[in-house]
Parts: sequence; structure tokens; C-alpha cells
Amino acid sequence: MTTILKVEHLEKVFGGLTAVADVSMQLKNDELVALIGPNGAGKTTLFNLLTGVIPPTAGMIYFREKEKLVSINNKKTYQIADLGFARTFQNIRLFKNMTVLDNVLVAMTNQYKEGFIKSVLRFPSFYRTEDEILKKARDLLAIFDLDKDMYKLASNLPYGVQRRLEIVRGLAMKPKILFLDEPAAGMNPEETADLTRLIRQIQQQFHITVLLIEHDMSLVMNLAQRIYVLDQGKLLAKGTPSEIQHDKSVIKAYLGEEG
Amino acid sequence: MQTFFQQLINGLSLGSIYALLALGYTMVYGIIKLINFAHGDIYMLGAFWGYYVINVWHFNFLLALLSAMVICGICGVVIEYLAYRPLRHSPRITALITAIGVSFFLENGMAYLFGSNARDFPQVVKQVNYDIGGVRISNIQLEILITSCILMLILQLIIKRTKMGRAMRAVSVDNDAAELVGVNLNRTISFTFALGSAMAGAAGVMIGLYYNSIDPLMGLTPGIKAFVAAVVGGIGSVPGASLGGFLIGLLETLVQSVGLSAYKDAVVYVVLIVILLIRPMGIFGKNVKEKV
Amino acid sequence: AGILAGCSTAKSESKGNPVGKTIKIGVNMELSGAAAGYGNSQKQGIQLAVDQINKAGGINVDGKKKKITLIIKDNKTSTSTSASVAAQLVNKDKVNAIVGPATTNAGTAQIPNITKAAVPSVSPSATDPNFTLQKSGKVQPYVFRACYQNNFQGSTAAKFAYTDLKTKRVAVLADNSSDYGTGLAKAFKKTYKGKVAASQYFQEGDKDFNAILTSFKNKKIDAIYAPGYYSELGLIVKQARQAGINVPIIGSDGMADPKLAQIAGDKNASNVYYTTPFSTRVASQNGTAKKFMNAFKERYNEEAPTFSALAYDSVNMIKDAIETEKSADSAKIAAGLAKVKNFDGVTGKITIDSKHNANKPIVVETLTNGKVSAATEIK
Amino acid sequence: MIVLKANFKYNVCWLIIMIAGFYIMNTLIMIGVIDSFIENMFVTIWINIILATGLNLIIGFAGQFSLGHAGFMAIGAYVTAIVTQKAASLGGFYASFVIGVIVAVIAALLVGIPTLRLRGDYLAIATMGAAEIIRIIINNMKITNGPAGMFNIPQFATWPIVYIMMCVTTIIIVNFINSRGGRVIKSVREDEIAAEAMGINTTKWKLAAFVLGAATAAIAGSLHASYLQTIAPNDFGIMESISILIIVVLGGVGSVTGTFLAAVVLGVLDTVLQDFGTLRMVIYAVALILIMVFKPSGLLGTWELSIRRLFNRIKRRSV
Amino acid sequence: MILEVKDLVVDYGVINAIKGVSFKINEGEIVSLIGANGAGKTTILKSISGLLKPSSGSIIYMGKNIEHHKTPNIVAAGISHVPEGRHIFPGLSVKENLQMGAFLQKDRQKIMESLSEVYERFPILKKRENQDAATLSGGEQQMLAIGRALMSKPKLLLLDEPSMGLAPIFINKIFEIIETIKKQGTTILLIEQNANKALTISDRGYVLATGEVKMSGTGQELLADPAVQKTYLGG
Ligand SMILES: Nc1ncnc2c1ncn2[C@@H]1O[C@H](COP(=O)(O)OP(=O)(O)OP(=O)(O)O)[C@@H](O)[C@H]1O
Ligand SMILES: Nc1ncnc2c1ncn2[C@@H]1O[C@H](COP(=O)(O)OP(=O)(O)OP(=O)(O)O)[C@@H](O)[C@H]1O
Ligand SMILES: CC(C)C[C@H](N)C(=O)O
Ligand SMILES: [Mg+2]
Ligand SMILES: [Mg+2]
Repeated sequence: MTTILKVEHLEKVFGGLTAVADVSMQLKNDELVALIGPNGAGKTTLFNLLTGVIPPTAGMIYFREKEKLVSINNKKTYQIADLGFARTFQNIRLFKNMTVLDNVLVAMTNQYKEGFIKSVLRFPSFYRTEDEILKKARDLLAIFDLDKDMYKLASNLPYGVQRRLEIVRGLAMKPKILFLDEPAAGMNPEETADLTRLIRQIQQQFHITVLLIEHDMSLVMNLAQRIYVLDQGKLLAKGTPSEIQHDKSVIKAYLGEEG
Repeated sequence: MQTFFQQLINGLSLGSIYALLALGYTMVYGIIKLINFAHGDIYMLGAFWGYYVINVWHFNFLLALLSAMVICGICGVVIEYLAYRPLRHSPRITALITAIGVSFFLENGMAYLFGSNARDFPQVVKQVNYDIGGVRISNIQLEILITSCILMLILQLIIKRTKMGRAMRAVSVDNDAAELVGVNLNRTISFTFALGSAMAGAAGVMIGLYYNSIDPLMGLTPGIKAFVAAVVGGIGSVPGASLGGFLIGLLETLVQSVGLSAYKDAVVYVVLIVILLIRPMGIFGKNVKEKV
Repeated sequence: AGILAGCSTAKSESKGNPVGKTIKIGVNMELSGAAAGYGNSQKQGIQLAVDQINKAGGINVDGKKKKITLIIKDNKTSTSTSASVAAQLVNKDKVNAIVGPATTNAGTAQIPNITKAAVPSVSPSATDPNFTLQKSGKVQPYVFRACYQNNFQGSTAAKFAYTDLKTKRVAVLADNSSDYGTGLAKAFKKTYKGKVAASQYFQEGDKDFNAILTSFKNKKIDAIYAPGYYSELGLIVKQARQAGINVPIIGSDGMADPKLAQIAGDKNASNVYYTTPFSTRVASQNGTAKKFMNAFKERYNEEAPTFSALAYDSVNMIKDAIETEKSADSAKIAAGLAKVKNFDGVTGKITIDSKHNANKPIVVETLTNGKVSAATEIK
Repeated sequence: MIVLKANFKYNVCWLIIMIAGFYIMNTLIMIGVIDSFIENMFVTIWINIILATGLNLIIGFAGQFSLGHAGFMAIGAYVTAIVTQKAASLGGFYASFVIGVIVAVIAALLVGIPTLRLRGDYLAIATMGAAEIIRIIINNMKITNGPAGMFNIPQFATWPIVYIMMCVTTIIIVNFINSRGGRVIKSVREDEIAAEAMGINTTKWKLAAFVLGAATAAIAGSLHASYLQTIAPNDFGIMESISILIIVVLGGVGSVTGTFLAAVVLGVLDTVLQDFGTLRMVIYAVALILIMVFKPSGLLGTWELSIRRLFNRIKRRSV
Repeated sequence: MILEVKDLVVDYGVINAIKGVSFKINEGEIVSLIGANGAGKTTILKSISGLLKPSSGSIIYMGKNIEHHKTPNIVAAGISHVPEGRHIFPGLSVKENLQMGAFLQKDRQKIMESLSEVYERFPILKKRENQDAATLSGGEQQMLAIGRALMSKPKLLLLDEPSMGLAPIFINKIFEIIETIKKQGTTILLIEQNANKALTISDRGYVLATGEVKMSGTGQELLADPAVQKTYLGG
């Protein structure tokens, strides 16, 4: 398995606060890795660094383009997204006043061309392109059982469904790597179990690398092949689920006695 | 050198007028994020009130000033109640349009009732010019300058030190949460309007006295300038509004003194844009970064 | 697009609005918006004139007395509204003549519509030299005015400043928000034989001129030429005097209003001069003007402003034209207006020249302690 | 290809509506129902529609609060005035359109690139300032004849040209909104950070909407100048930008249909009120406040007239 | 009985969110409301604290109808609401946030007392006293929100998903805190997705689905119920 993402000595300082300190990690192709840690450990900040939402204070981020690992430190968010990064957000960030379908279509923006002249003059080829991407979007929505809500406004969906839509939107970008920030937050155990199945399914179907943050241990321990634990910005531990579950420092800092 | 100091005085006294108006703007904006377009017109109402009570009821200056503050405060509350409160949960741009509507209403209503010509403000306070080494300043200029500084301090104290001030700050960040700790939303917002409008009323009387000329459209230009001042200073910030006001006053004076009076406003706007590009939230504005 | 454009309607040219039971005079006026102050003064003058005429039985149209119906519309100081108002007046209301608008901008905007309908207009106060002219330089057949044009007034002021006041260095401070201030300033600078030491501008609605005045202070000037309106000029005079600038301040007819001295303060309004056709002092010698002044005071309880006088004259010029032509058809009124000669107006004896400008004597009035202390006629 | 065929049907419908509108107008003028006064009112309304649809694109769809629309309108107006005074021919007139649009696009880029980084009211105030700067420059230039403005501008913009340009700009904007570009700018409006994370260069797209809006404003300005034959810097002040904004908000931010409706309602109101003198603006103001208080999201909210929906409804009913 | 909700109906425009819900809370109890997303839990809480006006039904607090009272008056009467999503005051320091919690309290001495009590309970807040509340981590913000609600010394505390987004170790701590608050005499109405933990510490519970009460009982009864287990406990 080849390394797709490599992080070296990454650091982020906000004012006086070091949110991420000297983090190094690697993700391999088709891996499903979890990132856990106490509140305020810097998990979301790490996501923001990797996806270019904020610039790092120090350290390097490399991503595999073709056969080489290239630094993406100085790239803008949208350029990084174009390389094949997709993500969801801790506080859902859907395009609320747009339909479910449009949410997905926006994510596909860079996969089709539709020049200004062509769309304004409505050449037949315009409709052909629209047809094509519409079909793609619909197929994708169908996997998540969302095609029936296609023309609903995103804001009118129940919370759990919104979280699912955010994942679909990420997948619509045809990413190589997908970052999920607390996908199960606010879901009850049954919904969480559904989500767990879904994530596994898409990871296998689309062959993408997934890095997810989650506080729900049933999901993490079920899904993750490897786990990184962050505490106060630093890597506290890494390993397989069972290793992590029995790690004293992780129990002390994060899991608590019951696990 | 003498010219320089004279221009400095000119700039400061012009700036103090903008600052006086900007304070009211910034308060209202700070709390409900509404560009209260009608603020300049409340100032006009204050001037007209002063005009009438002095001419007809022969009020003295202080009485005219205080009564104008009371009347304008009441006007502000009534306007808020009728035109803005029903839109509390509507998009902000809707409230902006009603604010514009209120502004049109006040300007044209006053023009209808009293005619649109300029009229002279009764000179209840005799203007005295002091000459300090060839630099002139009048008692009224001083008065305005001092008043705007004092009002700024009082406002800052109200906001930082009083219970109402804390309520105002709470409302300005989160309505629901403010109510949940027991803040009376409507009362707090009414209070803010009363305060801001009372200050505009005071400004109306003082500026009426200073320039000796009032008309129904007098609030328009200074209103926009004051808003620009509030933005430059960081809208929502009391010291920012004052600073912005003085900055614009000094800038206009500078531009005119070098002979570019035709481009006076253009220069102000260029500086505004440049400042916003460097500090997108104004000089004292808090840069509330969204946490992703 | 071409096909659609091609088949638009060809408008049949009508030859003006014939007169009906009454003579209809439309008023296209700035009653709201930036120039509302001037517009409302003019409306007062117009109403006074019309009421006087109607009280006297109306206008004698070829032996038959016909009363005037006034149709007053607001153009809110906007060019597009002015065009729309004019169209409504000439087409819907079928007016025989129009008085207004007050400003050159609104005035020019109505020209296409009134020209198409062959209805003449008299503007009491549009002062741009080119207002009455077409692009080719030919005169606009339906456009007249009752006031001076800027070049005339500006150059008169320049002559007065140089010859009578014997100034050598002046500063010019002009209203930059309409053609009036800039036009006068341009004409002044062209004619003035001395040196223009500084040239600055202000905007309508400005209230603080201290910075500009301070910058004039060490320019060693003998006078300030400040073309503009009394609302700003009153403040300029006041602030100049308070800043210790005591040189003559020369202005234009926009200053000819009792409010100037009220705003400036009587004491400050000294050594102030302005060109004007209408002078309260001249008025006391002119019967027509005197009657107007009294009637105005009686009706509105205030001194008549220049703008009311000009508007009053505009209405009476139309009356004069109707009487000469013995017809109140709009096209005829236009012809009559072009022939107005030695018309006895309250702003002086008016003759319409070939460019439809109002020629009349010009006076320079002097203010001392807020009162007109002298009036010199400039030839 | 079913979609293509269906859409062809809808597009033809729109085309028929537009042509029908033209012929109705034409006939009414011919038989004298519409005189030059009503024509004037319509033309003013149409020009306002062009302006307000463009502004709605910027504010309603791209979510960028611009208060500087009058500045771009001024550019178009002055370019047309200057060019057609030099070259008084239909060719010159059309050329002035193109030049006006080009100048406005350049100005929009100069204004937009730095300021579009600002948010909300800060952007509004910056664009308002930019428009004022444009106006003040025009006010002090020789070629624009300073504050006196320009008059005797040859009239090439007859009502049919204005009508056609209104249709054309509306088609451009509506088609833009209902395509990839439109979806993208809406996403930028909804959430910039999320849009960036979708690979969207938000700066570029905001600028695109801003520039497109400015270009249509320039076209409106050209028409305004040529139809009225008189322009002055004061026609393009802050108040003009505000009155365009009023149309947008009154109609419903994000509804092109609403913009049309509001432009008509306000246009008619404005004309009716001409007889009220000083009271005119008082009544207007009260009307404005009442409409906003009772319909806070504008006359139509975000509702759009859609022929497709109409068809579907008819179909459903007949089944 | 401290609170009784009778036939509560709440609408959002045309959407009927609560369709006639009744329940009671006795003094000193912890009562849980559980239910899937969108069941209407938050809506009920908002109606109690006056943020939403019910369409019909009554809310009786200590013998008085409060359904038409304004929020500040309800707060003054002793109900405190920790809203979903925390709603702390960004831009105000931690200490100022807490002081805001005692907004209606006039006695400075008492405010100081409450403040030190809260600091005692949440020592981290003391450490972050002067920090801008917006920069706190999720867990810290949650403590701040609870601390703020306690500043007014409420008789009835409404908690809306206090454990949302918290680390496992923290979830345990929050539940411990809730129990101690109860022991000190405050009645608690608790909403939780983490039904297991919530029911464990609850005296009684109500199960909500699509705006209606579907089931009720003591915490133990509900925990043992197979239907509840299946849907809400992931069993
Ligand atoms: N934009 C910012 N400015 C200042 N401080 C920040 C900013 N973003 C994050 N922080 C701080 O950085 C630290 C890490 O925050 P982060 O959101 O990454 O935590 P997290 O691990 O995702 O926690 P949680 O599980 O609660 O979501 C926190 O102390 C937070 O307050
Ligand atoms: N502001 C609103 N406008 C319209 N509908 C709303 C609004 N808020 C909530 N709803 C609807 O009311 C119903 C109940 O919502 P509520 O937030 O009370 O659920 P909840 O049980 O708290 O769910 P969650 O577990 O997701 O917090 C849902 O169907 C929701 O979609
Ligand atoms: C009334 C004045 C403002 C009119 C001015 N003289 C003009 O021609 O525009
Ligand atoms: Mg996080
Ligand atoms: Mg909830």
C-alpha cells in the first residue's frame, strides 16, 4: 500500500495557544483511520490544516500526485480540494437554501465544463451536459437513499439526514481522500449503527482513503483500521483499535474508566 | 505653522460633529446590526425641535438641548417599535429598507410641514471667538468638541460598567441566550435606540447653533459621513466611532487645505476602502473569525 | 433584434396642443429631492401669478377672456422623472405651455418630449448657457428661460470685481454640484483681468467651509468670488468673517435672498456683493415689482425670494405671448415667447433674444449689516 | 434527450411571451392607447428592471451586498453620451454599448478584486464609496461636462431597443443563474468555506457575478442616457443605488420575477405620485415601510414564475 | 410537582412540531426526554422557557400558568435553560459570561458566592476566567453553558443534549455533575441522545416520537423495555 498523505512536524499556533504541536502522520491508500482525542485536542484544527482552511505555523503536508509526494502547504483550499480532498464539517455546513440536488451538483462543479456563452445561449450541448451530471448526481444520491428528497431544501432535512447529505456531497467530488468530522454527532445509537455500515460501504465501493474524527467509540472501534490519538495538540498514541482501547494514557486522557 | 494649527482646529471641530453622530450609529448597529439610515434624520428632528422651542417657547440653550434629547429619544423608541421591531426575525436587508423608508418619511414629512428651505437657527448662545496665538476657536466649537468627548466616555461607561450595558452586549451577540439569562430584549433595544437618538438630538441642537442653518435634508450628508466614520472606526465600537469621526474630519480638512476640495469626498472614500482592506472590521472592530 | 426594432411605430407629428375652455399651464417642478427648496419657492410665485391673472378674469385671447388652469407635478429633482412629467403634461393633460423645471438638468430632460408635442416651456432658473440650444448650435424652438445665463452673469461679476472694486487677486469658491456654480466660475475666470489666486469647490449641503477659508487666508486675496446659493453662501460669509477674512465676497443671484443675511448673521453680511436681476431696492422704484412684493408678502408672510420672482415672470411672459399672438395654442405661444420684447417683469424689462435667453438689466447689490445698502446697475 | 426537448418547449414559450409583449405594446401605441407618457413609464420601468436584475444577481444570488450599482450605470451612460455625440449614428450607439460594457467591466474588476474580500455591510459601504468615487471623477472631468452633465444626446434608444435589451439581459442573467455558474454563486452565498472545500475559487466566482451585474448596469446606463438624452452626475448618486436596491428587496431578494413585479409596482406608484407634490415622497415612504413590515421577504420571496411548473400543473389537472 | 405540561401543541408556521404532549416533573427529580432526531425535544424545552409560544395547551410551573410569560420573567421565576448548541456569549470573557448568568440577581454578595460555587464545580473555568469564551473547546463551552445556568440558582434546570460532541471521559463527568446538581436540590429536565446514560441517572423518563409521548416510566423501566432498547439504546 502506498502513502497518499504524509504530515511532518505540523504545528498551529493561535495567539498564545498551540492547538496542534509537532504532529506527524501518514495515511495509506484505501485506509480507514480514526482521529480521536479530548475536546480541544486540536482534531478539527488538524483537519483545517490538511484541507487548507488555515495555514500551518510550521511543518509540512505532502500529498501523492501521480507518483510523487508533493507539498501542498501553500495551496489554497479550493486547489487542495481539486487534488482530491473532500471533507465534512463539525457544525454541518450545507448550502442550506439550496436543494439537495444542487448541493451535490455544486460539488461536481469541477468535473464538467459549461462555458458562460454555452449556458447563456442554451446550446443543445448545454442540456446534454446537464443531463449527464444530473444522472450522476441522482445515482449517487440513490446510494444514500436521498434521491426521494432531491428537490427538498437542505435546511428542511432532519439533522441526521443532513449529516448524510454532507457525506454524499463530499463523495460527489470524486475524492481520493475523505475527511469526516464527527459524522455521528447528535445521532442516537441506531442511527449511528446505520452510519457505520454506510461509511464502510462507501469506503469499499469508491476506494477512497477515509480519516474520521469521532467521539462515539462504538463507531470508531467498529470501523477504524488504525487510530491516532491527539491530546493538547500532540500525538498521544497511535495503533489498532484494540491497542488504543487498552492504552493507559488514552484511557486516562480520553476514554475514561468505562471505555 | 499658525495655518497648520488653525486647520487642525478646523479638522477637530468638524470631526467632533461626525463623531457625535457616529456614536449613535455605532450603538444601534452594535446591538441589532441595523444600519439605521434614519439616524441622520433624527438629528435633523433635534435641530428643528430646538428651533421651535427656542423661537416659540423661548427656551434657553440648555433646556432646548435637554428637551431635544428627550423628544428624539422618544422618537427613536417609537420608530423602533413601529418600523423595526416587527422585522426582528426578518432578513437584515428588509430592516435596512424600512430604515430607508423612515428616513424618506422624516425628510419629506418635515419638508411638507415646514418647507424645504434652509432657515436660520436662533442664536441663543452668543458666539465668542478665542484667539490663541493667531489660531481661532469659538466657544461653540469647544463646546461640541468637549461634549462629544464626554458623551463618548459616558457611553463607554454605560456599555462596560452598567447592567444595561451588559444586557446590550449580550443582546448584540445572541438574542436567545440573552433572554435565557433574563435580559428583556425589547427593553434593551428600546433603551439603545433612546440613547442613540437622544445623542442625535443633542447633536442637532448643537450643530444647529454652530452653523446657524437647518433644513429638512440636513441629516442626509452628515448621516452618511457619520456611518462611514463608524465603519472606519469599527462599527459597534464606541471609541472607534469617535476615532472614525475625527479621522474623517481631519482628512476632509487636509484635502481642502491643499486645494483638492473638488475631490474631498472621493478621498474620504478612498481612505475608507484602504482602511477596510487593511482592517476589514475597521480600526477598533473585533475581527470575529468564524471557527470552522 | 433588427426586425423587431424596424417595425416600431412611426409617430405622427402633431402640431401642438390647441387651447380648450381654459388655458392649461403645466408646472414641471422640483418639489421634492435636492432642489426642492428652489422648486417650492417657484411654485409660490407661479401660483401667485396665476391667481392674480384669474382674479382679473383671465388672459385675453383674441378678445375672449380665458382663465388659467394650473397642473402642478413633482419631478423630485430627477431627470428621468422630469421627462416622464413632461410627457404626461403634454400628452395626458394637453397643456398649452409649461413653466419649469428649476434646474438645467431636469430642464433638458424634458426637451425631447415637449418638442415632439410642440409645447413651449419657460424655465425660471435654468442657467446653463447651452440650455436653450441644440447640439448644432441652433436654438431649441420650444425652450425659453426667464433668468440670465451663466456666462453673462459670471462675466458681469468679473468686470465688477476688477473695475468697480478694483481687486487684483481673487479666490474663487464655487458650488460644484450643479452647472450653476461651475458655470459662473468658468465665466468669471475667463473675463476677470486680475489674478485668480485660488480655486476651490464645495458641494450642495456642505456646512463647514473653515478649511477652505483658512487656506485662502494667506493667499493675499482682495476678494472672494463665490457663486452658489444662499444656503451655503450664508455659511461661507459667516465663517469667512469669523475667520477674520474681511475682503469683499462677490456672488450671484443665488444669494439674492433675505435668508442669506439671516444665516450669515447681520453683522457678518457686510462687504458682500452679488449680481441680480431682482433687487428689493430696484423694486422700490419699479411699480410692477413693488406690487409683486406686496402681494407676495400678503399671501405668504415672507419676503419674496428671487426664485419666486423669476417664476412669477415666467407665467406672465406666457401671458404676454398669448396676448401678442392672440392665441393660446401651444405652438402659437412658442412663437409669441420668441417675440417677447421689453416685457415689464418684476425682475426687470425682459427681452427674449434669438437664443431664447432673457435679456434684462443686471444689478449688483451691496449688503451692509445684512441690509441692501446700494444697488448699481452694470451696463 | 427528453430533457432537451422539454426545455426546448419552455424556451419557445418564453420567446413567444416576449414577442407577444412586443406586439401588444406596438399595437397599443399604434391605436393610441399608449401615448408617449405611458411609453416613458414603461421604458423607465424596463431600464429599472435591467438594473435591478443585475443587482439581484449580485445581492440575491451571489450574496454580496453591493451598494454601488449606480456607479456602473453612470459609466455606461457617460460612455454612450460621449461616443454618440462624437459619432451620432446607430453604429456609434451600438459601439458605445460595447465600450460602456468594457469600461464598466474594467471598473468592476478594479473595485471588486480588492473589496469583494469584505463581508456584508462592510462590502456595502466600500462599494458605495467606490460608486461615489466614480461619480465625483465624472463630476470633475471636462469630457463629461462636469456637474452640468450632458444633454442633447442623440436618441437612438427607442422603446423597442430598450425592450429588447431588457429581454436580452434578463435571458442572460436568468440562464446564468440556472446553470453551473448560478449554482456555484449560490453556494458561495450560502457558505464560502464549504464552497472552497468543494474546489470552488470563491473570489473568482464572486467577481464573475459582480462583473456581470456591472456590465448589465452599464447597458442600462447607456439606454438611460440615449433615451432621456440628458444625464448629470447627480443622477447616479447614492440615492440611485438605493432606489435600485429598494426594487430588489421589495420584489424579493433572490427572485427575478419579484424584481419585475417590484419594478412595475414602484414605477406605477412613482408615476401616480407625481401629482402629490411634496407629499409624494411621504406617501412613497409610508408605502415602502408598510410593504416591508407586512411582507418582510418581499412581494414574492424567492418564488419564480416557471413555465415548467405551469405546464406540470396543467398536465396534472387534465389527467 | 414543580412543572406540569398539559396538551402542549407547538407549530412552526405550518409545521406541527408538537402534537399534544403532557408530562410532569416532581420537585427534586431528574426527568429525561428521549427520542430520535426531530422528535420535538428541543421544541418542548424552548416552549417551557418561553422562547417559543405554544399554539395551545398549558405549562404550569409551581402552580402558575407560564405559557404566555416572557422568557426573562420565566427565568426570574427560577427556570434555567441550557440551550442546544450552548449559546455562550462570544466576545465576552468566561467570567463575564458567568456574570451574565446572574443578570437578574441584584445582590453582589450572592453573585460572588454563586461564582465561586461554579468555579469550584468547574475548576477549568476558573483557569480560563479571562479568556474570550469563543475560543474555548467544545467541552469547556459546555461547562460554561451549564455554569452560567447555575449562576441564577435555578429551581428547575433544563438541559438540552449536554453531552453532544463531548469526549467519552467528559460525558461521564457531565453526568456526574448532573447528579450532584440534583443532590443539591435542583430539579432537572434532561434531553439526551445518550439515552442509556440519561435513563440510568433519571428518576423518570418520557419517550418522544414525532411530537407525541409514546411511552413513559421510571428510568429503570424504560431501560429494560425492549422497544426502547431497540431504538434508543442500540441494543
Ligand atoms: N480560530 C481559532 N482561533 C483561536 N483558537 C482556536 C481557533 N480554532 C481552534 N482554536 C483552539 O484550538 C484548540 C483546538 O480546537 P479544535 O477545534 O481543533 O478541537 P477539537 O479537537 O476539534 O475539539 P472537539 O472535539 O471539541 O471538537 C481549542 O482550544 C480551540 O479553542
Ligand atoms: N425553526 C423551525 N422551523 C420549522 N421547523 C422546525 C424549526 N425548528 C424545528 N423544526 C421542526 O420541528 C420538529 C421538532 O424539532 P426539534 O428541534 O424540537 O427536535 P429534537 O427532538 O430536538 O431533535 P434533535 O435531536 O435533532 O435535536 C422537527 O421536525 C424540526 O424539523
Ligand atoms: C434652481 C437652481 C439649482 C438651478 C440652476 N441654476 C441650474 O441651472 O441648474
Ligand atoms: Mg472538533
Ligand atoms: Mg434538539
